[in-house]
Amino acid sequence: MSIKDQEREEVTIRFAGDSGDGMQLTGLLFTNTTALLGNDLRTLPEFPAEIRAPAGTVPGVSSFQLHFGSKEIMTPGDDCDVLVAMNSAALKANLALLRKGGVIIVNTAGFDKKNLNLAKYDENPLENNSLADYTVFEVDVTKFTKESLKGMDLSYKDEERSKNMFVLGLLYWMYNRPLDSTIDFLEGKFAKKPTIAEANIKVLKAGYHFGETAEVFTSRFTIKEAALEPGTYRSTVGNDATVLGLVAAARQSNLPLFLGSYPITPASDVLHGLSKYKHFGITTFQAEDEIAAVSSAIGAAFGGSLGVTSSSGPGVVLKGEAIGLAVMLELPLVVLNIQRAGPSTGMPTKIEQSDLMQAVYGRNGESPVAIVAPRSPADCFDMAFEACRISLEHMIPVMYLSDGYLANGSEPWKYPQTSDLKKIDVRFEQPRNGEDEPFLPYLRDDRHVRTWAIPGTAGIEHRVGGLEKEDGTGNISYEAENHQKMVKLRKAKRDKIADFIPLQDVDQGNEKGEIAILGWGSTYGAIRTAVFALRKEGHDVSHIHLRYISPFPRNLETLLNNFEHVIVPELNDGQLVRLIRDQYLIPARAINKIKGSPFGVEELKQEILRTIETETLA
Amino acid sequence: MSIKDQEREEVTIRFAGDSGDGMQLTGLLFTNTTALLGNDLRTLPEFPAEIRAPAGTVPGVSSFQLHFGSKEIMTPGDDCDVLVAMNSAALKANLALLRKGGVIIVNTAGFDKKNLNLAKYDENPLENNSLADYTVFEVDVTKFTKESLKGMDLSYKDEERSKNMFVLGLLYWMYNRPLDSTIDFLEGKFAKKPTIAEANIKVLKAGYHFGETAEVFTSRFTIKEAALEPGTYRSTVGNDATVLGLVAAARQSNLPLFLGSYPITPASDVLHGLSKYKHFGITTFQAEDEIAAVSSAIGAAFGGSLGVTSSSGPGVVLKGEAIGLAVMLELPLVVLNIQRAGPSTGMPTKIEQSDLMQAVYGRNGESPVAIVAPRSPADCFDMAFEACRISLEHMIPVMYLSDGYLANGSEPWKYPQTSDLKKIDVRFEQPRNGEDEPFLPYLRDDRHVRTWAIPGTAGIEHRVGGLEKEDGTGNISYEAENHQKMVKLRKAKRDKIADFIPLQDVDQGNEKGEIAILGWGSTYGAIRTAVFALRKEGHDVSHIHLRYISPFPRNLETLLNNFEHVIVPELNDGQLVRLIRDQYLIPARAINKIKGSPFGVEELKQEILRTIETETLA
Amino acid sequence: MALQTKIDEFLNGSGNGEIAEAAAYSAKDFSSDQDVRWCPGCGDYTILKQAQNVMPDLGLAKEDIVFISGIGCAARFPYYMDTFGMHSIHGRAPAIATGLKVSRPDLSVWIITGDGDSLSIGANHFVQLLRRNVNVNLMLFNNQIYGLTKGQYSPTAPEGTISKSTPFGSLDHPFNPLALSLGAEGAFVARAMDRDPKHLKQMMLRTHQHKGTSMLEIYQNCIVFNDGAFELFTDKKSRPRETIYLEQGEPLIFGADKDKGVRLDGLKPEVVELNGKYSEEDLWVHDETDSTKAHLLSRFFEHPARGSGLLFPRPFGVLYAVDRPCYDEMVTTQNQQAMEQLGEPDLDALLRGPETWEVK
Amino acid sequence: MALQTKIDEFLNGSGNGEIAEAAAYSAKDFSSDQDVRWCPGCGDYTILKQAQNVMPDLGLAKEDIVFISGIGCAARFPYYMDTFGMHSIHGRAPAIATGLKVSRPDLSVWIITGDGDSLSIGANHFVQLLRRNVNVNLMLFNNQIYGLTKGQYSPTAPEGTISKSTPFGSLDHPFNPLALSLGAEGAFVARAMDRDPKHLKQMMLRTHQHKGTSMLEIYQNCIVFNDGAFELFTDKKSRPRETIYLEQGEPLIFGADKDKGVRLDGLKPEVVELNGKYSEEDLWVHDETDSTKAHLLSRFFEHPARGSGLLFPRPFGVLYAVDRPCYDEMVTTQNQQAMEQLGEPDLDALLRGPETWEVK
Ligand SMILES: Cc1ncc(C[n+]2csc(CCOP(=O)(O)OP(=O)(O)O)c2C)c(N)n1
Ligand SMILES: Cc1ncc(C[n+]2csc(CCOP(=O)(O)OP(=O)(O)O)c2C)c(N)n1
Ligand code: SF4
Ligand code: SF4
Ligand SMILES: [Mg+2]
Ligand SMILES: [Mg+2]
Repeated sequence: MSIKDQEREEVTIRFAGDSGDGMQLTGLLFTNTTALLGNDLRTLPEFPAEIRAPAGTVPGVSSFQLHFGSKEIMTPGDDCDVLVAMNSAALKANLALLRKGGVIIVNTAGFDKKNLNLAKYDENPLENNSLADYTVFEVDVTKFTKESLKGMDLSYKDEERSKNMFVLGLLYWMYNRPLDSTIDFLEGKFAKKPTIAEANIKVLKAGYHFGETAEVFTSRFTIKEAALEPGTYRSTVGNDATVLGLVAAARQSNLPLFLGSYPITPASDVLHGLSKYKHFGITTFQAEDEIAAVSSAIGAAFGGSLGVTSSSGPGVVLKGEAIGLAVMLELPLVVLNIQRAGPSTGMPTKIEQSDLMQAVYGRNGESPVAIVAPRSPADCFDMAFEACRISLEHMIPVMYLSDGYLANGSEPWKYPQTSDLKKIDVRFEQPRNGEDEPFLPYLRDDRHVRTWAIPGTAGIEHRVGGLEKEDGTGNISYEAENHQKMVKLRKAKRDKIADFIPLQDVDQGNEKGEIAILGWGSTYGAIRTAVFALRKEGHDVSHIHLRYISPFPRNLETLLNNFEHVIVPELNDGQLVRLIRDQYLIPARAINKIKGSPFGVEELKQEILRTIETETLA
Repeated sequence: MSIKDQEREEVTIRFAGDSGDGMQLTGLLFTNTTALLGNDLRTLPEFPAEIRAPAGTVPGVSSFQLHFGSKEIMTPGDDCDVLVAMNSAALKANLALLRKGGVIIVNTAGFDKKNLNLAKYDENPLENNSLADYTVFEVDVTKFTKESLKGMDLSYKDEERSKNMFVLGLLYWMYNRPLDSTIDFLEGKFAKKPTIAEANIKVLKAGYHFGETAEVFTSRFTIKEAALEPGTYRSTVGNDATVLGLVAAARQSNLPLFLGSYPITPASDVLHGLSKYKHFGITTFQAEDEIAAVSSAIGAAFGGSLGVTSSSGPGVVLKGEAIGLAVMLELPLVVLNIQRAGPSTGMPTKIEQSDLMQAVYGRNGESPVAIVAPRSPADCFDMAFEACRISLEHMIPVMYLSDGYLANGSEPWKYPQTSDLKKIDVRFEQPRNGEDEPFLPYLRDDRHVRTWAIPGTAGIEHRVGGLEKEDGTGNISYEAENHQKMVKLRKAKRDKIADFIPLQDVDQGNEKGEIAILGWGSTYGAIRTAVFALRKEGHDVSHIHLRYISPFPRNLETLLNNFEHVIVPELNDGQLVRLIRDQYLIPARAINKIKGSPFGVEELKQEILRTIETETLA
Repeated sequence: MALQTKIDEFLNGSGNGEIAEAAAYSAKDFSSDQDVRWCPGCGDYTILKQAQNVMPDLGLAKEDIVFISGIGCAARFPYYMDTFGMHSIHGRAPAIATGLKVSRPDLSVWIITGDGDSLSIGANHFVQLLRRNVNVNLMLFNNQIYGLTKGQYSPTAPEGTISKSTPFGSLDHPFNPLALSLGAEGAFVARAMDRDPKHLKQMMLRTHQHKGTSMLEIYQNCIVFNDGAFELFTDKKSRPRETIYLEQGEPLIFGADKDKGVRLDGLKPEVVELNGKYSEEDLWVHDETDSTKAHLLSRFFEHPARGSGLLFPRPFGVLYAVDRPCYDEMVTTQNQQAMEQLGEPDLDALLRGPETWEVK
Repeated sequence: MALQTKIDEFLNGSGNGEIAEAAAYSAKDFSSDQDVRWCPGCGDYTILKQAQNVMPDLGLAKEDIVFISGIGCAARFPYYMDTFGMHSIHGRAPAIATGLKVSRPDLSVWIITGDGDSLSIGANHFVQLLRRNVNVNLMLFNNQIYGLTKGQYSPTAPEGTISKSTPFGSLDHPFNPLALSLGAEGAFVARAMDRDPKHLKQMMLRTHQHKGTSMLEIYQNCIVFNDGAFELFTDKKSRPRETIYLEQGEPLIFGADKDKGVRLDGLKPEVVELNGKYSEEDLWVHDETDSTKAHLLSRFFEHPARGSGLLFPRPFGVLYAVDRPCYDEMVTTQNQQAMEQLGEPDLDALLRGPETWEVK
């Protein structure tokens, strides 16, 4: 039987199995191999909710989705073309995500009575042809794995553990990918356990050959290189890029970095990541709570360090009072909010961008801060760096709004060289002696920025605090005019930042036209792809994506006024859209999704079309 | 020498002295006497900033301003007509508040070297005719007091303490007020110390006769009764009215009230006040912090009590996470924010209404709460009651936004009878036994309100929590559609409240016209008076004042659209105005004052005129 | 007598809480319909089981029992108990429980918390609860790790713990939960372990019987992120040597062959062999009401081996239990006294206030 | 050797911190230009004075000293010291100080806090600070009241306190700040009073000399809202009978004529008269390093009069002082070791990551 060799422009594969089946690793290895082949790609893992569920159950399923192709790839894909299901629960949990006509590769060993019960199937889906709409390949992965390991006397556990390599090998065959980078990886990883390495490699190859020999598969696929911008690439997930952005900012300002943090999903990896880099002059402090976390960062900032604190919504809300203090002290402070689905504890592992209003308004009194938001996993590097730069150069707290989608999603990254990075310009107040006139801690430069006067500097001993202070001297003041002046000054200082950030560009489409789609944060990929499709279909749509939210870029108002309609898609109930309507009185319309998951491209496209209709009818 | 008897329509008197001089009591007694005479009035005390300053210094000055008249009086008055200064510091601190040509009554004993130094005067203002613009009456109050007490052998302290009665007596003479209610008060207060009572009364009368006999004062004034609505009145300050509103709500719902609170200026008096009424089934709990305060209130609400927590901005921001929990649990919770000037610790004793945005948006995720705001000291009763009613009847957290101006300001109050008060309709879920079908804690009625199922009720044991829950069952759910449904439901429940609150009325002026002045909270009196004046001058201005802010009254949008221009004066940098612009896309303009003090009527009038010009030119 | 509110009328009306039926409960009446979602092998399972086992012995009506937790793996506990329950927010359970118990003294309130929930973010509420001595039972599931967030060190983790957030080892000196509780005025302080269900159940019963805040620390194995943290004490072989079970009035004896004991040399405890030189009579006799002995016991595992070169065993059981007025009871009494002093509440009088005037 | 950052370069460059000049300081060099705004007669004044008096003796450059406070009357303190200072937010000073000290171990960091600031809203940070043993000095101004907010009872106020928020008397059992500190692993715990300036200054010196978190409770009279709370101990007449000053290695003797002492009867302390039956030799000798003795001392005022019918005196001085590694030092060491293990930081290598590929 001959095997058809077909070409594809893009493919989406979803690896799904029990938490113990190593699907995340399988996905990562396939991703690396694919990246090395020069495909463009995006990935998104999906972990079980916080509590570990018993093996074999639906809540225990862990998945990894990879979307790759020879064209530009900006999202992990809507529905997938191929679903790998290592057990019944994995099938149940993920079938809905497979497109009609898609391919299912199941490990039949995962469909015995026990597994079916755990997955709460009353019938075996492989037998009641409920899967008629799909192409199903049944493979007893467990059996083949054990066979290929015959005579190697490994523990049952170790045999079980290498199952995933069989599937990986099989998919490498299906998509014409070489094994070598995976083999290198395995040899490296198990350097100390050569037999385990050998076993995994054996199984990997077994999977590959199974594709070739077993007369099951009728076609193979090739995906050509994508036309990526030339350069050297690596792949990164958002939280790692965030960490690197912070480290880079610390080096480029030559400041010690102090992170005060308290673990919380999905922000913990920022703490974990930074704590590895102590040799970069980085101190990580796991505080007793979020209040102590941000407070310790403020203490460090008072001492001249780059003070950073990281959390997610429920933790950030606890930091509000202390952030207000930093606003008053006019010290640099970087607050990372890796958003998750709220309100309250909400859905910790799910995706949402609903903390924007909290970032803008979540403090008592008039308490302006700067806000930035990365738009893709790799962009987390740039915006984390920018958050630090703005905070240090303007002596103001900066909120950085990432989310679970960026945090765990990955993309190829044309990473920078140190030499490409801006220097961050920090000046400490100089020491003084009796002759000099007295030091005024709240004296400002033309950007309304006060100086950073750190303890240990002779002759500038001074006191700061959370009570309103007299401009210049910083002494406590209850004086009426002074308070109004200071409130306006703190805001003016924040607004002045607009002169030190890039003007807003149009990501796609015309500078003037019918419809502008205005987005921020992690919806970038989905909007970009949807707008691309819409433009292809002849719609006059442009995509504008904000990375600087407070203050807005100077030209945003003019830009938006160039369009007849402004549509704002958000993964919340409408937040940026409110800021736009309020500030510019533009009748911006919202598209909202509040389902704990990112926009699907098709879904978004349809929503935009629907909105356009109602708009143009209106 | 004859004494002219003149009539006045309104008078503003400011009593100022050292914290120890008893100016607050003096003011209160004058106020009561004046109220009994049927004048309309408003008062505002001004205390020294939190820390007690040394006697005789400017920061140690305590003042009390009273504005009364035969016409409607809605504010404590802009500048005052009469300033009583018991010492140098009092004069220095308050002179700016006296109108040119105004009367100053000084206690010369407070202008000796020591006092002048403490007040940081290099020259005696009584001698360098720096007071040429005013009519100054110099009276050695201390000396006259001592004389009038001759032979009563009192301690020095007790003699000193009765000085203020001399001034009070003098002013009673000047403004033709009877002494009897004050005498009754003194006899009551010092029932156990008759000599002290006698002494005070002696001095009071001495002051009165001094006015008559000493040939210093050339004129006396009478102020006719005001045309107040007939009925029985009492006077109240806002924080007391708030307390009474809560007590009344507890009685009208027949629920025990649990207050979890942590002291903070200017909210502490709510805790103090409620803690006196334990016999009304009220429990007050001074918690370890604001988080424990609100958490304990949530615990009590879970148990079936009316759970209340009170604080001010810096404390409320700490409650954000727990309020989010209450939103998720859909339990009643009343959160009182007696606002003060921010950001951060700010100016604790100063007036500001800058926590509105925090109330609306200060939590993670989409976390809708209801918001109400009283507009006058007496209105604190009604809106505190409403906050409880809405919270209990709609199972939702309600934010109540008062401020330092309402908290400490007083006005005559036509207080209600119990029989005038609404009943608050609370239903607990009934017990069940095996036969009944299972209890669903998140089943809703047509107002989207779930039932209150309290522990101790057989057969409805259930679990609630901060994770997203399935509608109906309340079980944990990470399901996409359910989350969006619940987010929308929680908002719909909040918005539905609009059907159960009054439609928005126009306080003054036409329902349609050129200009609407839209206010909220404590600016009511100033706006009302300013608009009254503007209308007299022929301007087409209407005054609309919000007491229900979230949700807005159903008819607000239509109402506002009836006007060519909407102007929103606020004691912040523009908050309500943002909600209006965002929600209705109305080009509302802001008038802002951020000086820690209320709008002056004249000041506001001018601001409105200025805005009208620019508006109409624009 | 206190004001009769809607709650009183409702509960008395509705024929709730007959102990009669309560008596008939079996353990499974207390297991809810939710599937338990802890990792297979997690110590939380056995603790849950014992809680369900002990409930019928309390002689309480099911509807009068409330479990309140914060956030964490342990904090999922209430979902699995078929009683009233609240899975609240991180660290705040003691404050929520205080509000509930003070306003509803008729309820039996149980707090479920982890070592991070109670000793990190919630440590303030934890110490205040003990100080006030609110009559609730607190079960602290100590696994020396943050389980739910997948393995960061906790405030009870020993120095040098390698965890996700401390790749080079943790530096902070851990809390001793029992010592902290005693320092916070705790009136009932006990310790149990997941691997000794019988004793665990007894201890749960004791926490219920004690009036006031009953703090029970439970060593709980997190099989995924901190497996074997307490092996020394739970392992059949080492347990006899490494643990000592406290019994009121009994001498401190331990060891496989009951051949070791603890005696006091002045203020200094010392482990001795019961082989001639010392006999039972020389040993320290356990007294739950002695705060100094409780202090010494709570510090046992810190004392270095002394003299005899013998290590101190880890004490399990009730270290300290004394009666102290409960906050919630005092509140009730004070509210009642207020009624007696101030009489029936008269809302109209209150609204009228001290002084009024007529406007005609 | 650790990474040289801008801070190191700047401070080393700028010729800061010569102790030489420091030596020349007088007390008034430490008083700032702000007028002090406490109530006349407030105990805070004498504490401020002693702080200004002790500073020159520390041999530190002024610019290397930082005072950090929360909110409260006490917390206004930093404004009056001409050093670096931060008047932060309520209860958080220990957390802010931890961040500062860990990132700037070269500074001498002092925390000023009230009984509400540290034991109510800030109690969590307070116990965590002690547990971690960050090398800072904490002065707890205990006036058993909330002064700044005008007179609500505090967590150290005795039961039954009538205050603005407790018109019928407070119900909560107070914290014992020293016992709480010991339970929270405190390694230096001492007590002083505003009315004994000489001793107070000594104690401030001790807190500075001790390495680690030094917790000094200071009885401070709030003349306006809680006047006389500590009169028994501060009043010339009653002081000799009611107080005992602890001296390392000295027997516990007190009384106007040094005629009373404290002895140990087993674990039980007892007050005895030194009149024949007992003499100095029989008395308990103070040992700062004995945690059990520290425990007993911290609980003195709770022991009822026993036997002899004599009351226990209130101990002042250093109850407990032992050396324990400081968190900030360990952090520094760990960061340096990381440097040694991992070598000079190479940002480009870090950015490059484990695996890269070329696109042509
Ligand atoms: C305000 C807030 N901060 C942080 C978190 C994240 N979080 C959830 S549980 C937890 C700690 C869990 O540790 P522990 O209390 O010991 O419970 P365990 O999981 O070990 O049983 C953390 C940090 C949260 N949910 N909310
Ligand atoms: C978050 C917050 N909550 C409450 C307050 C109000 N407040 C200021 S100081 C204080 C307590 C002061 O008592 P204490 O700490 O004993 O200091 P003291 O004034 O007695 O010196 C309170 C409740 C505040 N400023 N901030
Ligand atoms: S992570 Fe640890 S504590 Fe949490 S359920 Fe799993 S085993 Fe138990
Ligand atoms: S209120 Fe008390 S503590 Fe505060 S300054 Fe006055 S006397 Fe001192
Ligand atoms: Mg734990
Ligand atoms: Mg105090």
